[in-house]
Amino acid sequence: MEEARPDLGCRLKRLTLPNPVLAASGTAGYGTEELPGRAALSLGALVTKGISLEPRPGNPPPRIVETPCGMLNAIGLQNIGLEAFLGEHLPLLRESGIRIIVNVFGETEEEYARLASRLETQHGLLGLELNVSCPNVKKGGRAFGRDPDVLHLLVKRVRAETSMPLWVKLAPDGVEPLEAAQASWEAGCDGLTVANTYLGMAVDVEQRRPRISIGTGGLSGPAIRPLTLYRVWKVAAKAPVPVIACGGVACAKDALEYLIAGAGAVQVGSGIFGNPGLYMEVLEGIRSYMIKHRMSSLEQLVGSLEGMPRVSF
Amino acid sequence: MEEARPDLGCRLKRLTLPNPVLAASGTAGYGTEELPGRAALSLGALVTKGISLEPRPGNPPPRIVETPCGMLNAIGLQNIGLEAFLGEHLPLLRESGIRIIVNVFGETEEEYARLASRLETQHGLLGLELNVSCPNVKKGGRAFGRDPDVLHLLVKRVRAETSMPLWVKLAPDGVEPLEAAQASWEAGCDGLTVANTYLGMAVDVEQRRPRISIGTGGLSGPAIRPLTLYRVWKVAAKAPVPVIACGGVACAKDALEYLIAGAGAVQVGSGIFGNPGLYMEVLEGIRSYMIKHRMSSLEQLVGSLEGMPRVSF
Amino acid sequence: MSWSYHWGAMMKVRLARVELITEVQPGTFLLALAAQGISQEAKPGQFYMLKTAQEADPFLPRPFSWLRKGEEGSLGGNRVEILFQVVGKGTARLARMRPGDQLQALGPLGRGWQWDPAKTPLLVGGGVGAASLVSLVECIPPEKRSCVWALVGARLGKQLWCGQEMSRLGARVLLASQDGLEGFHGTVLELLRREESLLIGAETEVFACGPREMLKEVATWAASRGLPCQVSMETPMACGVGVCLGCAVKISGSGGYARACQEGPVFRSEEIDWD
Amino acid sequence: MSWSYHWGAMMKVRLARVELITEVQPGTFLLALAAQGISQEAKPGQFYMLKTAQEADPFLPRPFSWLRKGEEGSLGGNRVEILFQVVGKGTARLARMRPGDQLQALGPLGRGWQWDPAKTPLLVGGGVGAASLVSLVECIPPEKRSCVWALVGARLGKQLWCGQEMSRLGARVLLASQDGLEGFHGTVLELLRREESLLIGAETEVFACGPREMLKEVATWAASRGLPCQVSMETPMACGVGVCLGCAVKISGSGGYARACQEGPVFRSEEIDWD
Ligand SMILES: Cc1cc2nc3c(=O)[nH]c(=O)nc-3n(C[C@H](O)[C@H](O)[C@H](O)COP(=O)(O)OP(=O)(O)OC[C@H]3O[C@@H](n4cnc5c(N)ncnc54)[C@H](O)[C@@H]3O)c2cc1C
Ligand SMILES: Cc1cc2nc3c(=O)[nH]c(=O)nc-3n(C[C@H](O)[C@H](O)[C@H](O)COP(=O)(O)OP(=O)(O)OC[C@H]3O[C@@H](n4cnc5c(N)ncnc54)[C@H](O)[C@@H]3O)c2cc1C
Ligand SMILES: Cc1cc2nc3c(=O)[nH]c(=O)nc-3n(C[C@H](O)[C@H](O)[C@H](O)COP(=O)(O)O)c2cc1C
Ligand SMILES: Cc1cc2nc3c(=O)[nH]c(=O)nc-3n(C[C@H](O)[C@H](O)[C@H](O)COP(=O)(O)O)c2cc1C
Ligand code: FES
Ligand code: FES
Repeated sequence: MEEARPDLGCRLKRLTLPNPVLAASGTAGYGTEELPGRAALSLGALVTKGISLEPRPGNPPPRIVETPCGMLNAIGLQNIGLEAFLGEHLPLLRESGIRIIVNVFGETEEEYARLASRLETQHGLLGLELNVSCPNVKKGGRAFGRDPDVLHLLVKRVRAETSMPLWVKLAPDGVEPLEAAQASWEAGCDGLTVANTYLGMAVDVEQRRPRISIGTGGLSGPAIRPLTLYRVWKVAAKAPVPVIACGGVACAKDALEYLIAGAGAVQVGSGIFGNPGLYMEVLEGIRSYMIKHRMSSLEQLVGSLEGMPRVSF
Repeated sequence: MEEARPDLGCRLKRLTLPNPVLAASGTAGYGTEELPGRAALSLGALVTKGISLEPRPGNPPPRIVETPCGMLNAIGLQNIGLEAFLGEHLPLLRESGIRIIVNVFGETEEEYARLASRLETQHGLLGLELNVSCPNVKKGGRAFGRDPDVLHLLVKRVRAETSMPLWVKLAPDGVEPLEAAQASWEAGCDGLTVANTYLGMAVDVEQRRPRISIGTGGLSGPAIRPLTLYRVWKVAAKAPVPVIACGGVACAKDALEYLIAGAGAVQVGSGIFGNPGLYMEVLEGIRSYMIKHRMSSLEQLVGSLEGMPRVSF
Repeated sequence: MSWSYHWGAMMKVRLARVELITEVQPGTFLLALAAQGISQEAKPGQFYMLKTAQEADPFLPRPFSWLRKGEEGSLGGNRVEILFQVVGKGTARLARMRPGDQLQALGPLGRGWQWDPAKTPLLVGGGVGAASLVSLVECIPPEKRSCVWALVGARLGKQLWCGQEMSRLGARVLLASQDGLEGFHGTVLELLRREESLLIGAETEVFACGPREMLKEVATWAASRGLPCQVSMETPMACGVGVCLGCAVKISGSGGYARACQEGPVFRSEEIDWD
Repeated sequence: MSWSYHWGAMMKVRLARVELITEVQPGTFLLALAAQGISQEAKPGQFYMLKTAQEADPFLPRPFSWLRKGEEGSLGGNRVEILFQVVGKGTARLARMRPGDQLQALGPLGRGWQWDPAKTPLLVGGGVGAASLVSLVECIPPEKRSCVWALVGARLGKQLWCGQEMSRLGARVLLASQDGLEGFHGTVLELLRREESLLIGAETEVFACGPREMLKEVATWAASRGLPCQVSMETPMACGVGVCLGCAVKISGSGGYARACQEGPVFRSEEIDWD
């Protein structure tokens, strides 16, 4: 029996998941929505829409526009707020058995800290992902992610509030990702999500106005994959904590590129919109690949890339 | 006669071109190759392949790989060297009447300076574009572009050597474009080309090796357009010199987005590979748009975008 | 709410086969799709997200209301028709499909028209938006259709296919074209105002679909006449299933937003913040 | 060199109409394209860059050797045939084309086979690479074809369409398949070594096309037998016309690179740095 079913079990420091395929924040709701074909239960984990202490209405429309092999979004972190999430969604999520990572967002260090300490006391949550990289809000978010020193203090503060697995979701632009990564791991995070969307824009040439209400938005989708893959490789080559890749996965091959380049797990984001079967397709594709290449555990796949130059800081 | 032919004449500080459609460096050779349907004479100008003092063999293959709505390249600045360019190509170019901007690249400040002073004495060249942003070479290039202080000194040095129109071609990543732009204009450049390719990579999952020989390459094509458009808008909002947009133009609408966002001219790069008629298509598309919107001169189009937030440094 | 619905919902994604594609008026195509159960549960005013399965660009699926379920009286539920107008690259790609090709179809989605049989519908459709009103007529029992008033307007007289179709289904149809080549010479709003004494009865309810500016004017008109009014809102969409929050529609009063794909696309007109 | 060639070269870009597309062996398609003058100047071993005109992805055109000009003896020059194997998304897209569809074709491009009528060609083709050798046979006058030896190998016996085609054109063909279901059971190289006494004459010149590893072995073999040898190199390409420098092929000795699209795709085997 050479073709034993490979073990897709995924060890991300203190966190063990049944497989490395995750749903990215903001592309799978709170986990309770009707998700056609998304098989949320089969996911390694589902990262929730970004949650803030207070509800946020989000940005005026238009909030999204398609671009070549991608899309810009400026949702503006619309969300129902922490208490509504805990009251309305968390009980359903617990009942469902879906593995949940909560993505959180604050405008001040204090807000991040309060989110973390409040979530710390909840059952049924696997971990926290700090969004310090949202390009679509005026205050907070990316402001923390752009300055490694500020980021370091933020992560340290949050770390003090919670013993849960803590991931920091980095911005791919406006900061050298390796510096932001280092600032985060030195402050004690358990994982690094590489990366959020890239700041971009689109113009309606007939109106001569931006196509996104607030002028700019974050680019996601296959268009950015080569860029994020580079960042994932670079950070994974140096980081003492796992890297969770996120950017432009649209088929199993894309996820394999990330795992081979060093990611311990992969998030599927806006690719799900055009292909509701994508979570399962990626999961099964990784499995088939491992069978074909006679790999019995995920560790054999992760970081198996050869022929790259050395990474210098 | 409301539908008079609009004037596409393009004034870029000291340089006046018959229209704002340019061929980007490295995608149109030295200007002397057989360019199917490229109508090099109809271009506002053609920017040559990057030229160094000495010939360079370039990187081993594979040098290119297609990605979603784009491509990675790592040519490694293969070129015949300055003297061969001056001896073999420049006479033909002069005879042809093609308007030429020479893209130059050095490994040291000294090399850039020597390139500039040698080209200064040649007839038949419209200007210089300094490539300080090539991601595909080990020394020089991007090293200058990444540090605004180093860039400032470089541009100052080159400025002292030449009175020709001098553009600086900025990197879109690894540096805040506005800071690099400011460093350049304060050193006296006449224009800013925004931008070069974005550092990225791709993995061959069957071989578990990079798909580009040197590991990483520069991403071009429509995939990057939303990202470069954002940078063009941001730099153009502040810069006292013209911005020449470059990134992902694949149709006339794309070029219009750049002009409306503030670019004084637009370079067509890798889009020409899949559509040899693109130069003419873009040129005619801009003309039709101006007729439709009753614009008589390019100035009415450039920077006509409304509804954007203010740019802060 | 039970967790089995994750699996129930999976049934909404189908690879549908193009049965027929034909240009019914310049730039507007009728597309018939076949797939097991595709229209079984489709309610009028709901929509589908369509995408060519293998292509990376266009990246997002596109929302389209359904037009008809096909042969009247057929029990099937395995066929659905869409009427679409070519406006950009997604619809241009769709127009290049041929019978036998496959399309990924997610749906039916959203909250459609809420038709109370006690009410007399007054339908107001602008352009290809009228397609979503055709589905409403098709779902009204044939014997009741003669009470339905339908006003359909377009820029050109040759763009009134939907009006003819509603007429064929048995509704009382008035047409308007801005070129005056078919029906009333003017906009559908002008026609509405001109004929309102004829159109308004005690139980009239307005159902409107078309460009936002038109909807706003219809809503204002209906409010001033004390008529209930439903509107179908078009917004860009990414997911179609309520998770991306891309399809925000500003709701009056609250300062908040509703999702066109979930709480809509059909809203009561007074819910909308029109400014 | 004169500047008028910019305009002359423009003639090389054409919108071609798909005349015929048919799967001649599993996963391999014969594509016939029609456009004014498309093959008028095509020389054997040259290639075309093909792309669907309206689509943003795949971003780059794809290079394909031409196979035949169509009906033998036809004066036309308005028709060209390609043989392609589906290996990725570009070729998968191509395989979905239908008669009547349009494709952008740039070509003929590059430097093809240099055939000296005094020489006796020994053709060695692996897989779909043999297509480019078919064009060579077609360009040799019919009365001379019976001197041509052609060895064609493939993994499966059912993948030897090119061999059958060369045989139909009048060449002396030997087939090899790794599954042994057609011709010699083994690789084309094993066949070549086994039959070399039969194949080599005084004026023999080798023409090889196929995977790089095969070409390298053929080149080594030819060198050891003192035979001149030409090889057609496949590399990724972006522009096809010599401006992007993406198609670099390492040249022996110099430390430098040649462009497969311009100095190639056909090279003399000793020009290539095989390591
Ligand atoms: C619930 C719903 C039902 C719809 N039903 C139909 C229908 O039955 N028939 C039909 O032809 N169309 C319908 N539409 C509109 C249709 O979805 C768009 O025309 C289509 O997405 C355009 O895609 P494209 O790629 O061709 O154009 P794009 O290239 O995406 O855009 C072309 C132009 O159309 C505009 N546009 C894009 N999407 C929308 C949108 N959703 N609403 C308004 N303008 C848009 C763009 O701003 C641009 O100016 C519906 C939309 C929604 C939300
Ligand atoms: C001068 C020339 C002539 C050719 N003639 C023919 C022909 O007559 N018939 C034919 O079927 N093919 C021919 N090819 C190869 C053909 O161009 C590729 O198979 C095609 O580009 C693959 O495109 P794709 O999008 O389907 O695959 P992709 O998705 O681009 O790639 C699929 C796989 O093929 C590999 N690949 C991609 N391009 C090439 C390439 N140029 N060479 C080798 N491997 C590649 C990739 O690394 C990948 O593993 C020729 C190539 C050249 C350079
Ligand atoms: C509609 C939308 C909403 C998003 N919302 C969030 C969010 O709330 N928090 C967050 O950290 N990232 C958010 N993201 C970013 C994604 O999680 C992901 O990082 C990004 O889209 C890149 O991955 P992709 O290319 O696979 O989509 C959002 C992305 C999209 C498209
Ligand atoms: C094959 C290739 C070669 C290039 N060579 C150069 C070069 O020599 N010098 C330079 O400044 N930019 C070079 N570039 C960058 C382009 O000029 C341009 O900045 C970039 O491709 C983005 O534009 P695009 O998306 O329109 O291609 C090259 C790009 C490509 C694709
Ligand atoms: S389209 Fe995604 S929430 Fe409505
Ligand atoms: S493919 Fe561009 S130079 Fe050969």
